[in-house]
Amino acid sequence: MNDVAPLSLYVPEPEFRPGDEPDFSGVKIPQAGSVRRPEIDVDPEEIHDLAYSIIRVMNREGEAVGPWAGYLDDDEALKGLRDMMTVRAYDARMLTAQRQGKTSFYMLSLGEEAIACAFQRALSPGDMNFPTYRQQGLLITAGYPILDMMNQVYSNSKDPVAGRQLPVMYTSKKHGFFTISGNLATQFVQAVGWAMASAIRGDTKIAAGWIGDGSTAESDFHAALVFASTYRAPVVLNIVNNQWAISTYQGIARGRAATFAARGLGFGLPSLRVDGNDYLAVYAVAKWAVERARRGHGPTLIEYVTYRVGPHSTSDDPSAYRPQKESDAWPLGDPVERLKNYLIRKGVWSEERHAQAKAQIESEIAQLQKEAEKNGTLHSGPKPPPRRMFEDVYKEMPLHLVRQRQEAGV
Amino acid sequence: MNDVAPLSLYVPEPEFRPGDEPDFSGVKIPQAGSVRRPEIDVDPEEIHDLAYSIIRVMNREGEAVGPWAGYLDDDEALKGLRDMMTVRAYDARMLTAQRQGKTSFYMLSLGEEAIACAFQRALSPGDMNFPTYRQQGLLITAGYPILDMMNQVYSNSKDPVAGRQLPVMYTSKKHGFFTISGNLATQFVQAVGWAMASAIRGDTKIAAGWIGDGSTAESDFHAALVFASTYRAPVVLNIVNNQWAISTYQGIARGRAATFAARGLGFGLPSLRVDGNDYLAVYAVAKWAVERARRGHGPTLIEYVTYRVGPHSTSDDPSAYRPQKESDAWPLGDPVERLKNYLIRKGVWSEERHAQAKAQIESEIAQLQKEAEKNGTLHSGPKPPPRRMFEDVYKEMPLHLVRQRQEAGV
Amino acid sequence: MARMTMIEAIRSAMDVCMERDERVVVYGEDVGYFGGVFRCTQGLQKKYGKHRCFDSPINESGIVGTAIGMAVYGLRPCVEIQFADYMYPAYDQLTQEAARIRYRSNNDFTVPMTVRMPTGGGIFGGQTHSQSPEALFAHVCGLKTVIPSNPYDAKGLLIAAIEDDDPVIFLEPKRLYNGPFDGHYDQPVTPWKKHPLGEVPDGHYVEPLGKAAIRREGEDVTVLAYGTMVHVAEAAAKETGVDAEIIDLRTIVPLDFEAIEASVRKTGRCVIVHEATRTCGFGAELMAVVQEGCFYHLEAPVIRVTGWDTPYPHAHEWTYFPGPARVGAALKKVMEG
Amino acid sequence: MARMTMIEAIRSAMDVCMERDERVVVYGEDVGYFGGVFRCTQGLQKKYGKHRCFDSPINESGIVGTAIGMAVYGLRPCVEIQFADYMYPAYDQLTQEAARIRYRSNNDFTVPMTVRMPTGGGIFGGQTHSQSPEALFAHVCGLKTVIPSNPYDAKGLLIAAIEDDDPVIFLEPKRLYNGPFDGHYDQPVTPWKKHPLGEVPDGHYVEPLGKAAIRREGEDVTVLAYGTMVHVAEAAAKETGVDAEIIDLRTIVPLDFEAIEASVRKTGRCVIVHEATRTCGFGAELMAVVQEGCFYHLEAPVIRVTGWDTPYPHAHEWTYFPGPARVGAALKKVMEG
Ligand SMILES: Cc1ncc(C[n+]2csc(CCOP(=O)(O)OP(=O)(O)O)c2C)c(N)n1
Ligand SMILES: Cc1ncc(C[n+]2csc(CCOP(=O)(O)OP(=O)(O)O)c2C)c(N)n1
Ligand SMILES: [Mg+2]
Ligand SMILES: [Mg+2]
Repeated sequence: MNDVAPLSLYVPEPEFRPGDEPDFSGVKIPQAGSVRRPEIDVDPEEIHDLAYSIIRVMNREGEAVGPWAGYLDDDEALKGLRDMMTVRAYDARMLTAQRQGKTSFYMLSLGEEAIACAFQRALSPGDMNFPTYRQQGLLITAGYPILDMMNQVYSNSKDPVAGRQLPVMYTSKKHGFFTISGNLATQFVQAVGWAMASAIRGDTKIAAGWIGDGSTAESDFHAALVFASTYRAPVVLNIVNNQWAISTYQGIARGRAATFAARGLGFGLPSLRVDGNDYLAVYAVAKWAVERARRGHGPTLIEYVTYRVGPHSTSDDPSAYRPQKESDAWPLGDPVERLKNYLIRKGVWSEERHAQAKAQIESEIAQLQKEAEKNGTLHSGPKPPPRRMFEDVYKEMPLHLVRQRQEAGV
Repeated sequence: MNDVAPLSLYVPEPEFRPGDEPDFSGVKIPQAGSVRRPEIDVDPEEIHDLAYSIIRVMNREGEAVGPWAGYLDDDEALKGLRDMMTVRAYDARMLTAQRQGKTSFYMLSLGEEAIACAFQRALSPGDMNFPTYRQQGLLITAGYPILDMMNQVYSNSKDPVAGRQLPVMYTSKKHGFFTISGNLATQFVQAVGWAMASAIRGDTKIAAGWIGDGSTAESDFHAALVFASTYRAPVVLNIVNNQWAISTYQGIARGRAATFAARGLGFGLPSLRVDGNDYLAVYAVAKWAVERARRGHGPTLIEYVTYRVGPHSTSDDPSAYRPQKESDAWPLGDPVERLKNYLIRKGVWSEERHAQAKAQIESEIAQLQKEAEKNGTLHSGPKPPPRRMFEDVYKEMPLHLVRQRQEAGV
Repeated sequence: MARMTMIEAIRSAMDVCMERDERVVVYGEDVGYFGGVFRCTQGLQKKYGKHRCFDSPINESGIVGTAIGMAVYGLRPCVEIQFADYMYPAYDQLTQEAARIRYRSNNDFTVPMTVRMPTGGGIFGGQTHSQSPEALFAHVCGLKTVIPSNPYDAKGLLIAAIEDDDPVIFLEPKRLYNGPFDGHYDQPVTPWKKHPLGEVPDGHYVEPLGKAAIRREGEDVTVLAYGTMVHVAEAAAKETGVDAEIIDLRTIVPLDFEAIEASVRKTGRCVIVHEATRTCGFGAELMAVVQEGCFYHLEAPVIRVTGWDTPYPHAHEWTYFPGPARVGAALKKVMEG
Repeated sequence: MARMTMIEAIRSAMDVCMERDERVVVYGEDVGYFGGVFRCTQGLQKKYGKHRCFDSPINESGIVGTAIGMAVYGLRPCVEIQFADYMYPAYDQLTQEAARIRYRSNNDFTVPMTVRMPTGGGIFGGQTHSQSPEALFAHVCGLKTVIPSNPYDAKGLLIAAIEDDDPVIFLEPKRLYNGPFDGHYDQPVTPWKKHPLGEVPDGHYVEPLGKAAIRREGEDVTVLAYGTMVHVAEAAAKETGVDAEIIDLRTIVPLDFEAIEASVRKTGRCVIVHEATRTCGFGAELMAVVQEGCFYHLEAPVIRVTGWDTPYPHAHEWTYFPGPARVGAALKKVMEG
């Protein structure tokens, strides 16, 4: 072995770091309309190519083209635009509220709104999402009261989770939104279990799991794929690839694979990759996978290609690890702008109506915020009663907790 | 959704259960010599097909054919035969010893001997295996004293691990054999870490991880593939697909995927599938992967297709869950017989010499067993000193353990 | 009424629950066709179908994670971890998910799930088939932890666990599966058939979680034990002649404080016995509970008799195991104190 | 000598070790380019290269599992788990692998690995950024567990941990990163700059594992604490005027039995303080240790002041946190007992 050169550790690095001029011209973006649309009962082994491409519907001119186009009518698309604008306005407000010290923490979905908003529209009542902390779009699209979201973010007296949880950790069974966990990836396999239960009971409901690019590295991602593959659970497994996991670029989780969607191939799962900033494409692909699951053809893995425009959370400062202009250079554009342009081109929307709608949504949100703040904010005003912290650890409070509650004097 | 049929849970089942007549004629076995052999620095994305085939070298006539043939000379092949025969004889003896109550537990590698024995020959001194409990062939091929293996199995006074471990939980750094764990899959990612360390230090040593078909479902399998893929660690990741995980057939772990090798595709790893009962094929593939790792081209995933002929362990009775004749029907034959026939055909071996060698090996093993039993067996004769149970929990015994040892009076 | 082993009693509990409630599903490694490596689920797949009793992939996090999802859906999964020693990959799902979902969602979602696992040593299983990890569950709020010591309790408690609306860890002392082992490893074990607590009603009954049972009334010293150690304590009391009051805790969370406190206040002395390693074992908590509740009644230091702070050694199983000799010595010592 | 925050002290420890020993490598989530979410590893990648300090995928089991492999190879990995609350996926590798490899291989393989993780609450991190899981490590033989309470100790103990030949869990009370927080959340925290234990030597020094430090000598009652609670106890002693002897355990396994026993025998009273949930917390073990070693010296029941047996609630952080008022009340109560 004398001729063997010393090994060295390969450590992947993002192309651009602060100070660099980001240039994504090397990233291959397939033309809108260029990726085929198989039948929903296709044999997964026949569509490996879909894991290595990007399904896109809206072209640069704002037209919807190709086999994945035509799944959404104008009214629905207009609703979608409104959903995204609402999410964005809500995020902006809550970010400011956190910066003003009204709560401890907040997480934006800026730039990723299309994914959750369009996906939710593809579901039916009774279906269940197992989301991460960046899918507020699911809740808002499902019609969950924004006031309650704010109450949760403020941990105030009307907080639906009684002040127990960090901001953004929403829950609403009624709206098909499973209680968010702070621990990454755990929900992905729970989604599979929920879907298995639906199949066990001969139900027609399906589940959707959500995970970030970075979190696909977690082991529960594997557990989810194994169980989904083995029992052909009626579940849609969504990977939101927003390029970053806090300060860590997606290459650290992805490794040598070309895409995250490819992870599904070794499980015999249909694995699709879609332009996450293209509302129409997200909807069409989501609908395909939802139908596939509901008709008994089993799970689908979807990678949404997008970009995390904001910081990871309010505790984060991305300028320390990526070029400030990187999000502008990002080639897939802004989901709100793109859907807006599509609708304008179709003649059902206009810049004016958009500006109007934006102003109106923002003022609604501002109004709601005022209302929410009447119920208190984290550090001032009414709070949930402290004894609530001893409740619901168990259905009935055991003696040791009764004693502790007494000791705490609450 | 009124037109939607109720879902139902799909639960995979093996084709044959006790009472059925096993018939594997439907299993596709590619012809020996029919699978291409890429260069060791091939781009993994170009060899996806190798994950769905079976690399085989010896044909039915006992000839070595095709691009993977010719990597082993006759002397080496003869050594290989002896290794496998030794493993088999050793296993048989220890099984009997357990049945006689001389120890608590034993695990055979019957039918799978080619894999570990041939793999070890592809390694160089200093390389490190992270084995499971069914790779005794690695140790025996590496020249570890069989007497010490027996002492371990008996937990006797000369047990190299001081009576601390269940039988077959060997360890030998010197022989490149990492201490076996009772917890499945943990070692797979440790192998990757070891390989990363070698790369970090600019060493030329490589690691090999081992896992069973059933255990690929464990989450640490994923952790291993993620880290191996990201850091391009010099590691060979071996999946021994012996069709069964205790009573559970491989379809429960594999799910909807066509093969276990396919699991590697989504990580951008070269993923090869090989006839695990073909010593020459195992060697050739192992050598390919070992060279690839050592030359800095990173990890390889290999699935060895074989069959667990014996029970899972001495605690198991396979007749309760699979047809008794299933192993006879298994289409890849017996690894010892196949290599023997190859060598006979080549004119370097004969039935007589084989019978002679077998008798000689068996008597050597019997002799060693007698010696080992002088050192004690689990329930009789000399034992390791009881105070050893308090040692090596830490490098230096902390006060609480000193006190406990005194309390125990040992 | 029938005489049953603990395995049969456990199987009967699942059978009764599956029969009464379609939402009960049972799965785990080798649990389906084969019926589990200890045969606790034998016959259930045949009786209730593959969709209600099936083999799982070998992924404990996946078993518990999917069970959580099922429970959230509205089922009542009762899953098996093949050995308690292999629950660690599921520890995140158990402690950070199952245990927290009711609380964090303010009752919006709940996890009525039971996780069965064989526990404890005495079968020459070595360090990875002998562990007693109950303290690792007891420290985690939101979980209940049950450890039966006989077939009657095993069935009644397992039914209670499956019917409970919170996640329950159900630890089965594998050394008791076939008989009331008292630590005399060199003597034949009486089968459950000959033990009164081997009498098990056929149908549905419930032993409430959180209630201890007094196995032997006594005046001299209180012994706190659970699982296999109950029988060891009985043997030790008999052999030493110390008039011990032996309390079988049965459920360690919730704990029966009243039973413990009443007994120790009466006897003024206490010996705590468990098989798990000592440091920070559940015996430590019991020490604290006794001290907090009965300090002024204590006439001697409380003594812990436990497994040592080492892995469970294969060859020296009986040096590790807190057998009747060690418990007996503690009984005598506490009487001198 | 320089004045340092705890973050700087921890960074300096790694820097010193990486400088002296090429086998020391540092990695974890966001640890490389960015320098960690708490910035403990800032600058190390630049100084020592990407192969010695790098970002890892988000997989705690993978982080610890690969670190075990590296340690077995002969390196001395010092890895970071971003929050102790996220160590659960690695619990199997930590407790069943790292902790067992020396023993099960009879010294053939060893795991000189350090696993750093921020612990404890007080930063409005909610239930998944506030946990104190030290008891879950203490119960597992084969692991050492360290919890420093100040920059001086943090550096000396971390160097000792990295140089130790056994796996060490190094818990960093995140509420102390920037100053000696004493629980008065409504008052500004003095920076470490103004605290004598913020004085940290520049180069190499070691604080031995397993030795407690007496933070305040006293005659009335012994307070056993570690991490943040040391400062809370100091505040409580000051405010109540109780002449408490405050022992900073620093390492909970191995434990400094002599220091504990000597002090309690002197004072005859004891208060135990920790932030973790109560049941089966490390306080339970301390209760047992005190009772076993000092029963005849105790003049009053030992009192535990701890976090409640609930998740750490976001809005009611300060009701959960065992602050100076609760500790002070315990000091007074134990004096009455
Ligand atoms: C088990 C676990 N490990 C680490 C963390 C800390 N953490 C929170 S978010 C995050 C990054 C996740 O990135 P990604 O999955 O890409 O999702 P994104 O934030 O981009 O939406 C990390 C490491 C955690 N919450 N849970
Ligand atoms: C974490 C863990 N879970 C479960 C077990 C119990 N167990 C031991 S071997 C085994 C089957 C493994 O099957 P496979 O990986 O196919 O390997 P084989 O025995 O066929 O070589 C199981 C479930 C274990 N040892 N560790
Ligand atoms: Mg991301
Ligand atoms: Mg197998």
